[in-house]
Amino acid sequence: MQQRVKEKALELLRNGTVDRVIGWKTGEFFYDLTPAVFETAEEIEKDFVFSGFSGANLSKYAIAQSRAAGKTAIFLKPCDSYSFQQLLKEHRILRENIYIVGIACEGMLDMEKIRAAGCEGVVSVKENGEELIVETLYGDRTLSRKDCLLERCAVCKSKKVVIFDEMLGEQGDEQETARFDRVAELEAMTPEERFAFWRGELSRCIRCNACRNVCPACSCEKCVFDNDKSGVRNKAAADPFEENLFHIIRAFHVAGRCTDCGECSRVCPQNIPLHLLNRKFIKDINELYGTYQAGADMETKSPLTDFTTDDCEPSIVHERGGVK
Amino acid sequence: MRQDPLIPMLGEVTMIRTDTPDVKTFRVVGIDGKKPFEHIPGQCAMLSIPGVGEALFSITSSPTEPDYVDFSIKKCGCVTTWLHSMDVGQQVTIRGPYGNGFPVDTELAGKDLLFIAGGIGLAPLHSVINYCRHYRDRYGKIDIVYGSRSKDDLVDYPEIIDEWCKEDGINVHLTIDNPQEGWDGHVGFVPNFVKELAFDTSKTVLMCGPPIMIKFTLAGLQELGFDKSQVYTTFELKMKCALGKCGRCNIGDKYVCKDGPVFRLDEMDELPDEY
Amino acid sequence: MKKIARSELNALFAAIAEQKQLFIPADNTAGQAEFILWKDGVALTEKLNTTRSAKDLFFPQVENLVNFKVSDKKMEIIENRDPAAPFVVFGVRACDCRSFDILDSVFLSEPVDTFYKARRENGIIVTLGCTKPAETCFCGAFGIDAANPAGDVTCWLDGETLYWKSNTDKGKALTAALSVLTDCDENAVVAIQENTRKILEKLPLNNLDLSGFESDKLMELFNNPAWTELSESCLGCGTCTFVCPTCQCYDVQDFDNGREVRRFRCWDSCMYSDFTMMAHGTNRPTQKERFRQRFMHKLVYYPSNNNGVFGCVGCGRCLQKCPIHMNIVKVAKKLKEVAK
Amino acid sequence: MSVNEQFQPTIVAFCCNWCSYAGADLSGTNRLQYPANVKIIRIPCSCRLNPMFILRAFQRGADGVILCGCHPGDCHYTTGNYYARRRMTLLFSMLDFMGIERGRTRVEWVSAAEGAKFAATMNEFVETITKLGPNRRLEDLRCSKE
Amino acid sequence: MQRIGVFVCWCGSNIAATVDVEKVSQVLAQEPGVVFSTNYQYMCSQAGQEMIQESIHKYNLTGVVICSCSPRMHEATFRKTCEKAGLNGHMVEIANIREQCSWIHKDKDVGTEKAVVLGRAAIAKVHLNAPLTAGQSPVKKRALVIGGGIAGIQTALDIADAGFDVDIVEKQPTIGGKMTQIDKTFPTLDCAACILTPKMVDAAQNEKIHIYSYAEVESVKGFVGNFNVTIKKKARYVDETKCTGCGLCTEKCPQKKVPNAFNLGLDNRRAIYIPFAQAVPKVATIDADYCTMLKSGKCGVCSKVCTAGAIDYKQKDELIEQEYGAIVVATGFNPIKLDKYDEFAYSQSPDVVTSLEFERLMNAAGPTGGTLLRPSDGTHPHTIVFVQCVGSRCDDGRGKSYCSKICCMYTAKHAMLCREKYPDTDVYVFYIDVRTPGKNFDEFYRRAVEEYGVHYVKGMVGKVVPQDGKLKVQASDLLGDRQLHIDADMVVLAAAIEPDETARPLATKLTASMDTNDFFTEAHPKLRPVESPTAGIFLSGACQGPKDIPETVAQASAAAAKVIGLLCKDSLTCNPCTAQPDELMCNGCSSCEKVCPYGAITYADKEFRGPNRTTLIRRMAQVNPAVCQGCGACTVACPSGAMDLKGFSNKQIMAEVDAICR
Repeated sequence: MQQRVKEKALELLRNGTVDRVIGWKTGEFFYDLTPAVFETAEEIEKDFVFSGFSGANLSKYAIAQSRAAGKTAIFLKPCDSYSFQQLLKEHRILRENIYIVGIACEGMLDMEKIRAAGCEGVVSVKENGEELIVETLYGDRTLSRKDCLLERCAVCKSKKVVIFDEMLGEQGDEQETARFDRVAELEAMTPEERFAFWRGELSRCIRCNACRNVCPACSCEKCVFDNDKSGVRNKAAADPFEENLFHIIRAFHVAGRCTDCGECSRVCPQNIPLHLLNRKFIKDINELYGTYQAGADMETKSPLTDFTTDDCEPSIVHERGGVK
Repeated sequence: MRQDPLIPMLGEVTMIRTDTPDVKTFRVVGIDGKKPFEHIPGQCAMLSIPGVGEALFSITSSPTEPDYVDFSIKKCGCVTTWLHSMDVGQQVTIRGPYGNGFPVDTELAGKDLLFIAGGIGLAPLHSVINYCRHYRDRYGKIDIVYGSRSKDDLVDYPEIIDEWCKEDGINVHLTIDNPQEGWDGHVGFVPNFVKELAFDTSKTVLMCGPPIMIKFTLAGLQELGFDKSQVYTTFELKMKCALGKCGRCNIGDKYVCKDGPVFRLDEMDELPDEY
Repeated sequence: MKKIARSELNALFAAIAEQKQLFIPADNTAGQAEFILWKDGVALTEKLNTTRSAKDLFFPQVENLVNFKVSDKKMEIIENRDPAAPFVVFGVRACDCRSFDILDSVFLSEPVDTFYKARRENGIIVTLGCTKPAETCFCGAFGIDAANPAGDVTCWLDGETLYWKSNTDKGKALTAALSVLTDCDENAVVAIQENTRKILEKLPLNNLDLSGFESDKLMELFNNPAWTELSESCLGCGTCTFVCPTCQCYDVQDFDNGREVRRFRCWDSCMYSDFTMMAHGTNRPTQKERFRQRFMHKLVYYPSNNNGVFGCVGCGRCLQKCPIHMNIVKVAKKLKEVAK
Repeated sequence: MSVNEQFQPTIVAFCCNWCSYAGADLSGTNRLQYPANVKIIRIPCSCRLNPMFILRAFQRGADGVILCGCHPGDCHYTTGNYYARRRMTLLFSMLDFMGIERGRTRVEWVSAAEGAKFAATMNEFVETITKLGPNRRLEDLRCSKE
Repeated sequence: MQRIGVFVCWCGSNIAATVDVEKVSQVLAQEPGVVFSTNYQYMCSQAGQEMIQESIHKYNLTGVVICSCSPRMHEATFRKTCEKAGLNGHMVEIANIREQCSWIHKDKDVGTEKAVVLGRAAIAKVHLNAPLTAGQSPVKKRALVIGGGIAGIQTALDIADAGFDVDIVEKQPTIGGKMTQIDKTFPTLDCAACILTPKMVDAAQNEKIHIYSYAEVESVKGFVGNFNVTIKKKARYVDETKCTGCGLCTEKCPQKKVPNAFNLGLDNRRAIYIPFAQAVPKVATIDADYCTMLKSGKCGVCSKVCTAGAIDYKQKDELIEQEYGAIVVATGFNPIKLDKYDEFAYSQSPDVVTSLEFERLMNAAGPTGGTLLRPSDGTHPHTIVFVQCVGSRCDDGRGKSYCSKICCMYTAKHAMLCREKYPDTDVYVFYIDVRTPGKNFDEFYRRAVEEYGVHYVKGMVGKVVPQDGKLKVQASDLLGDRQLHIDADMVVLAAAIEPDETARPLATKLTASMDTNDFFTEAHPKLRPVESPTAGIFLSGACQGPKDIPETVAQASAAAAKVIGLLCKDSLTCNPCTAQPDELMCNGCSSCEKVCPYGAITYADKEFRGPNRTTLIRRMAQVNPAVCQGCGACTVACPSGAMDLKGFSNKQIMAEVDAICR
C-alpha cells in the first residue's frame, strides 16, 4: 500500500489529472512526517511518504488548496474522509477542484505510545505483521502493533472512505467500536471524581491551541477566542476557569460537526484526552437524538441545527443514570 | 520593593484640546502635579487605561516644557477612543520615556533641517520642532512641510500659524489634499509638494507620516539628490512592551523600542521589508 | 564532589525540601515528566526530560504584575507581588540549563525585569547529566556537553549512585546544608560522562551544521524562497513556542472583574495571528511571515545581537511536539540546501 | 454561624422577552415573592442564549444560572426554544460530565400567564443553589471576591 | 465611552415604598460613564419626560437608563421621549425595578440593593448600545392566493374589494375546491352550489382578480412586501382565450373511460372535460393521461368539432413570474386514504363509501342525478350505517391523532337528509363522541336524533363484511353494553381530513413552518391565528387546521383584512434588532441558515482583500433585515461568533452578566 500511494501521487501529477498533491513528506526520522503540498514529480519521488506514521489528517489543508488555481489531489484515510465531507457540507471546500484518493487503512502508529513503552532513542520501526520491531540506540525491542496504534485507530469507528474519486485498497465498513467506553467510565464516576479528573487533565493545558488549529471542524476564519471584538478573547489561560471555558465552548462549537477524527488528542503536547469531550457530545447526541455521524453524508441535518417537538428536556441530565 | 519597569505610575490629564475632528491633544502630569519624566524629542511613553489597554504614543511636547508632557492622539483603536471620550481630571497610568529619540544634540546639531509630516505624523516631529525653536542658535535653517487631508485635519494649526510661521528662519509649507473653501494655500499631496519645493540637498530630513507618504516622499527626495543617510523617520507604532523584552517589535534583528523608534533610512536598507 | 546512594534519593530530596521548595522532574498522570513540587512519594522520572522546560519556574506562563482600582476619574495602583520563595529545581538537563543564559540576556539586561530577576536569585538550579539522550537531541550542535552540564550544582546518576558537584556559591551553600551527602572523588563520574559522550556521537543530529546563519546573511536568509514551502503546513499553534526553553515573548493583558483591574503578563507566541497586531493591522499577515520570524529570531536575529550565540539549545522538544513535525532542524537544513 | 446561613447566592435568570419575561412581570404584578438573589436578563428568545453567557456568569461569580423560555411549541419565533432545548441539554450534560454540580443550571418553560410558576420556580431554584453552596468548581480566581 | 443619564422613577409609592430611590440614583451616579443621575415621582408623566429631554440636551447625553416599571410597559414611551430630544430610541435601556424588584420584595434594603444591580446592568448594556434605525422596504401592492377553494375565493374577493390586485393560483382546472362537491351545508341545509357558484363568478368577473387555474406555485423568492413568485401554468391543451365552454368537445371525445375525479371516480368522463357545469373558468381541459391524440397522435376529434379553434395539442407548460406584497395560503384539505382501514371493507365493496363520495351520491349534479342509489347495483339502500372518526382521534398510527372537527356535523346532516328524502331508510351513526360546538350545531344534531329518528350509537364499528349483497356490520354499543350486528346496504365512512399533499412542498418554498400533521402553524395560536410566523404569509381555511365552511370563510376574511392592512402601507418598517454577520469572521458554513425560521439568511460569494495584495473569494452569510425577526437562533449556531444580534449583542448580554455578578 505504501508504494501504491506514492505511485498514485506520481501518476496523477504526471498524467495531468491534478496540478498538485497534498500528502505526507519525509522528515529527519522515519516518524516525523509533515503534511505537504507537492507540485512536481521530482518532489514526490524524493520526499513523498505514506507509512504507518501518516496519521495526520490532511482534509483541513483542502480548504486553502481547493482555492488555488487548478486541481489538487488529496489522500484520505477513512476517518479523514469524514472530516473532508463535513467540510464540504459546510461549503468550506470547493469540491470541483479536488481529486480524492481514498486509502484503505489498517490503523496508524503513535510514536508517543512507542516511547511510552520504554523505547528511547528510537532509530527505526519495522512493521512485521502484528509486530513492530523497534530499533533504538539502546537495543532492539519488539512491540505488538495493536498496542502502538493511535487512540482513534485502536477504537476505529469506520474503515469506510465516505467520499472519493478513486479508491486504493478495499473499501471497508463502519464498525462497532469501544470508543465510548472511556466516556461511560467517566459517567459512572461521582461528580467529585469527574471534577477531579478534568481539573487534573485540563490544568495541564498550556493553551497552545494545537487542538483547535489542527481540528478540521475548527476551520473558522477567526476563532472567537482570537477575536478582540468577541469580548471573550483570551490568549493564554490565566486561570483554570479559562481552560474549562475554552475546551467546553470549543467542544460545543464542534458538537454535531466533530467527526471524532481524534486529531485534537493526537497533537496535544500535554497528552490531554480532549477527544473525550467531543465523544461525550457525540454519545449524548446518539442517545438523545438518534445516531448521528458527522461527515457520513451530505444531507442529514446536524443535530444542533435540527429538533423534534418531543425532544427530551434539559432536566434529563439531572434525572438519568450515573452516580448523583 | 523596587518597581518593575512594567509597572506604571499614575498621571492626571490636566488639559484636553481638540485639534481636528479625530485628533485631540492631552496634557499629562504626575499626580504630584509635576512633569512625570524628562525625555528626548522623538521618544515615546506608554499610556494606559486599566481594563481598556496600554498603548504607546509619541510625546509631542518639547523637553523644554518644564511642567508637563503632551500627547497628540488620533482616534483609531480601543484605547484612543477611550481617551477621546474622557474629561479633564481623569487619571491615567503612564510609563516611559522609551526609545532613542532624534539625535538632536549630535547628528542634527548645526544642520539645516527639513521636517516633513503628514497628518498625525506631525506628533513626533512637533517635539523636535519646538526643541529646535527653543535652542534656535544650535540649528541652521528650518523648513517644515506639513500636509493633511483638509484644513480641518491639520494638527496644531493655530500654533503653526501664530508661532511657527511668524518666527524668523523657519519656513512653513502647508498643503492639503483637495481644494477647500477658505484655503488659499497649496493643494496637493506631500510627496509632490516636496518635489515642487526643490529643497537643496544640504538639509537633513526628519520625516513622519503614513507609510505611503514616506515611500513616495523618499523617492521624491532621492530625485532631488538627497541620500537616504540624510533622512530620519520613526516607527513608534510598532512598539509593544517598549522594554526590549517582549520580542514583538523587531524589524529583522533591530528592536524598535531599543534600537529605535528613530531610524536613519540607510539603516533600514539592511533590514527586511517588514514594516 | 559528593555522592549519595541512588536508593537514598528520597532522603536527599527530603533534606533539600526541608530548606527550600524543591521541584523535581516526575511523571504526571498523563505519563509525561514535568517539574513537580516534591513531597514524600514523588519519584524522579525515568524519562529523559520534561515536556515543559524549566523556564516555566522562572518565567511562568501567566503572572499577575499589578492591579488597579478604578473609580470615577481616579485610580489606584496596587502592587501585590509575592515575595518569591527560595526554591531548588533538581534534574535540569544541560540544554535547559543553557537556556537560562539566553533568558538572562533578555530579562537581566537593562531595564532589568525584576519579576524574572527575583526568581533567578531565589532559584537554585541543580542539573543532571544525561545518560540516555534521545534521537531528537542536538545540544551538541550548540557546543553544549550533555555529559557535563552547568548550573549551581551538577549531578550525575548511574545505576547505584548520584554524584553531586557544586559549581557556584549558591550551590555550595546548598551543598553545605545537606549532610546526607558524602564526599567522593571527582573521577567517579568520568565513566558516566564517557559513556554518554559515546552515545552522543551516534546521535543523528549531534553534528548539525549551523554555519551560514551569520548576520551578514540576514537579508539573504530572510528572502530565502524556502520559507513558503516550509511554512505551508504550519498550523499556527503555539506548541513549539510554549515548550521551548528559550522562547520568551510575552503580552500584557488587563482583566477587569468589575471591582478591580488585574494586569497579567502572559506568554505570547510569534506563531499567533495577532502577535504583532497594531492599531492599524499587522505587518505579518500570513503564517509564512510569522513562521519566518520564529526561526529567523532563533537562528539569525538573536545571534546577531548576542555574539553569535544561537537562540536554540537543541533540547528537541519542538521536534517531538510539533503537531505537523516541522522544526528548527528541518528549517535550518532546508534553508542551507536552498541557499546553495 | 454556619456558612450556609450567610451564603447569599448570585443567580442569573435569562428570560425570553415574549413569555417568561412577561411571566416574571406577572409574578410582580401579583406581588408573588421570590428572593432578590435572582436577577433577570431579558433576551429576545431562549435560543439567543449562548452557552458562553452561562459560563461567563459562572466566571464572574454566579452560583446558578436559569433559562426561562416559552413552552415548546409556543415560541414567538416558532422554533427558537426547540433549538435552545437541545443546546442546553447538551451543555448541561457536558457540565455534569466535567463534574460541575447538577442543579446549578436549569431550564424552565414559563408562559406569560404563569406568574405563579415563575415565582415558585425561582424560590425553588434559590433554595437548591443555597444548598449547593458557592460555585467553586467553575469559578475564575481572577473574579474571586475573597 | 457613553455619557449616560440615569432616571430613577418612584412610580408613586409603587417603587419608592420598597426601594430607596434616592440612594439608587446616588449610587448609580458613581458608575463609569454616568454624568447625570436623578429620581422623580412619575418618570412617564409629562413632567418626567420633559425632565429626561432637558437632561439629554443639558448634559449632552448619549445614553439613557430609566429605572422604572417593565420595559414591556413603557420602553416604547421612553424611546419616543428620547427621540424627540434627538437621541436615538435604542440608546435607552430600562431597568425593571418595579415588576421585578419593588413588587416582589418587602425589605427595603434588599430591594434597594437589587435595584442598584439592575441599574448597573442597564448602564453596562447602554455602554455598548449603538443607535439603530429601522429600515424601510417597499410593498408591492398585489397579493397572491394559493388555492381557489371557498377560502381562497373569499380572501381574494375581500382583498379585491379593498382595491388591490390579487391572483388566485388553483391547481385544478376550476376554482371552487371541495365545496363544489358538497351537496348541502350544515346547519342550515342550504345548497352548497347555490351559495358558492355566485362567488366563483364574482371572482372571475372581478377586474382586480386574476385566476390562474390548472396552475401551481413553482418557486418563491423574496420576503414580505417583495415576494417574487414563479407560477407554472400547466398545459391544458386548450386555448383559454378561445374556448367558449360550449362543451361540444366533451360530448364528442371518443375516449369515454376516464374516471371522473369530480365525482370521485363514481362515474366516467371523457379525456377532454369541463369538471362541472358551473366551472370557473368554464374552459375545457384535456387529460393528457388519457387523450389518444396526445399519447399516440391519432384522433383529433375535439379539434375538429371545436368551432372556436381552441384546441392546441402543442401547448406547453408556461412559467409566469409575478411580484407580490403578500401571500395567502389556502390549500385546503383532503380526506385521508382509507387503505389502512380494511376492516371497513372500503376496498372490497363499492357500497362502502366515504362521506365525500356520499355527498356526490346525494347531489343532483352527481353520478346518480341526486337519487341515493347503491354504487354496486343501483338499488336504493334501506339500511345505512355511518361510521364516525375513521382515522380521526386515532393513536394507533394509522390515522390522525387530531379531531377532524367537521365529521360530526356533516354526518348528522347526511343522516338527516337520508331520513328526510327516504323516510324508509334505517340510519345508524356510530360515534366515539358527538362534538357539536358551534352556533345552532347542537340543535341541528338533536333534530337529527329527535325529529329524524337517526339511531346514534356510542361505539365503534369493528368490522364490515360484504356478504350476499349486504354489508354485515359488527359493532359495539357501549351505552347498551352489547354487540350489534347490522345488515346494512351502505356504509359511509367519515374519513379524517388532512392537509392537501401540496402543502408540505409549498411550505418549504415559502419557508413557512408546519406542524407535524402538515398543517401550517400560525404566528400565535391565539393572538395571530391567520398569520404564518413568516412575515407576509397568511393562512386561510383548512390549511391551518380542520374547519367547517363558516369558520373557513371567517378566517379567509380575517386573512384578507391582514393582507389589506399590509398592502395599504407604501413601505414596511423593519425590526431594527436584526441579526448581522461580521463579514470578516463569517465562514459561510450555513449553520445559521439552517436554524433561521424565516429564511432571512442567504449566502453570497464576496471578494476580500487577502494578505499581500491577494484577493480571496469567500462565501458569506447575508441577513435580509426586512425578514429577520431578531430571535437570535443564528447567533448561537454560528461557531465563529460572526453572527450577532443588534440590540442584544453578545457583548451587551455579557456586560449585563458581568454587572449582575460583580
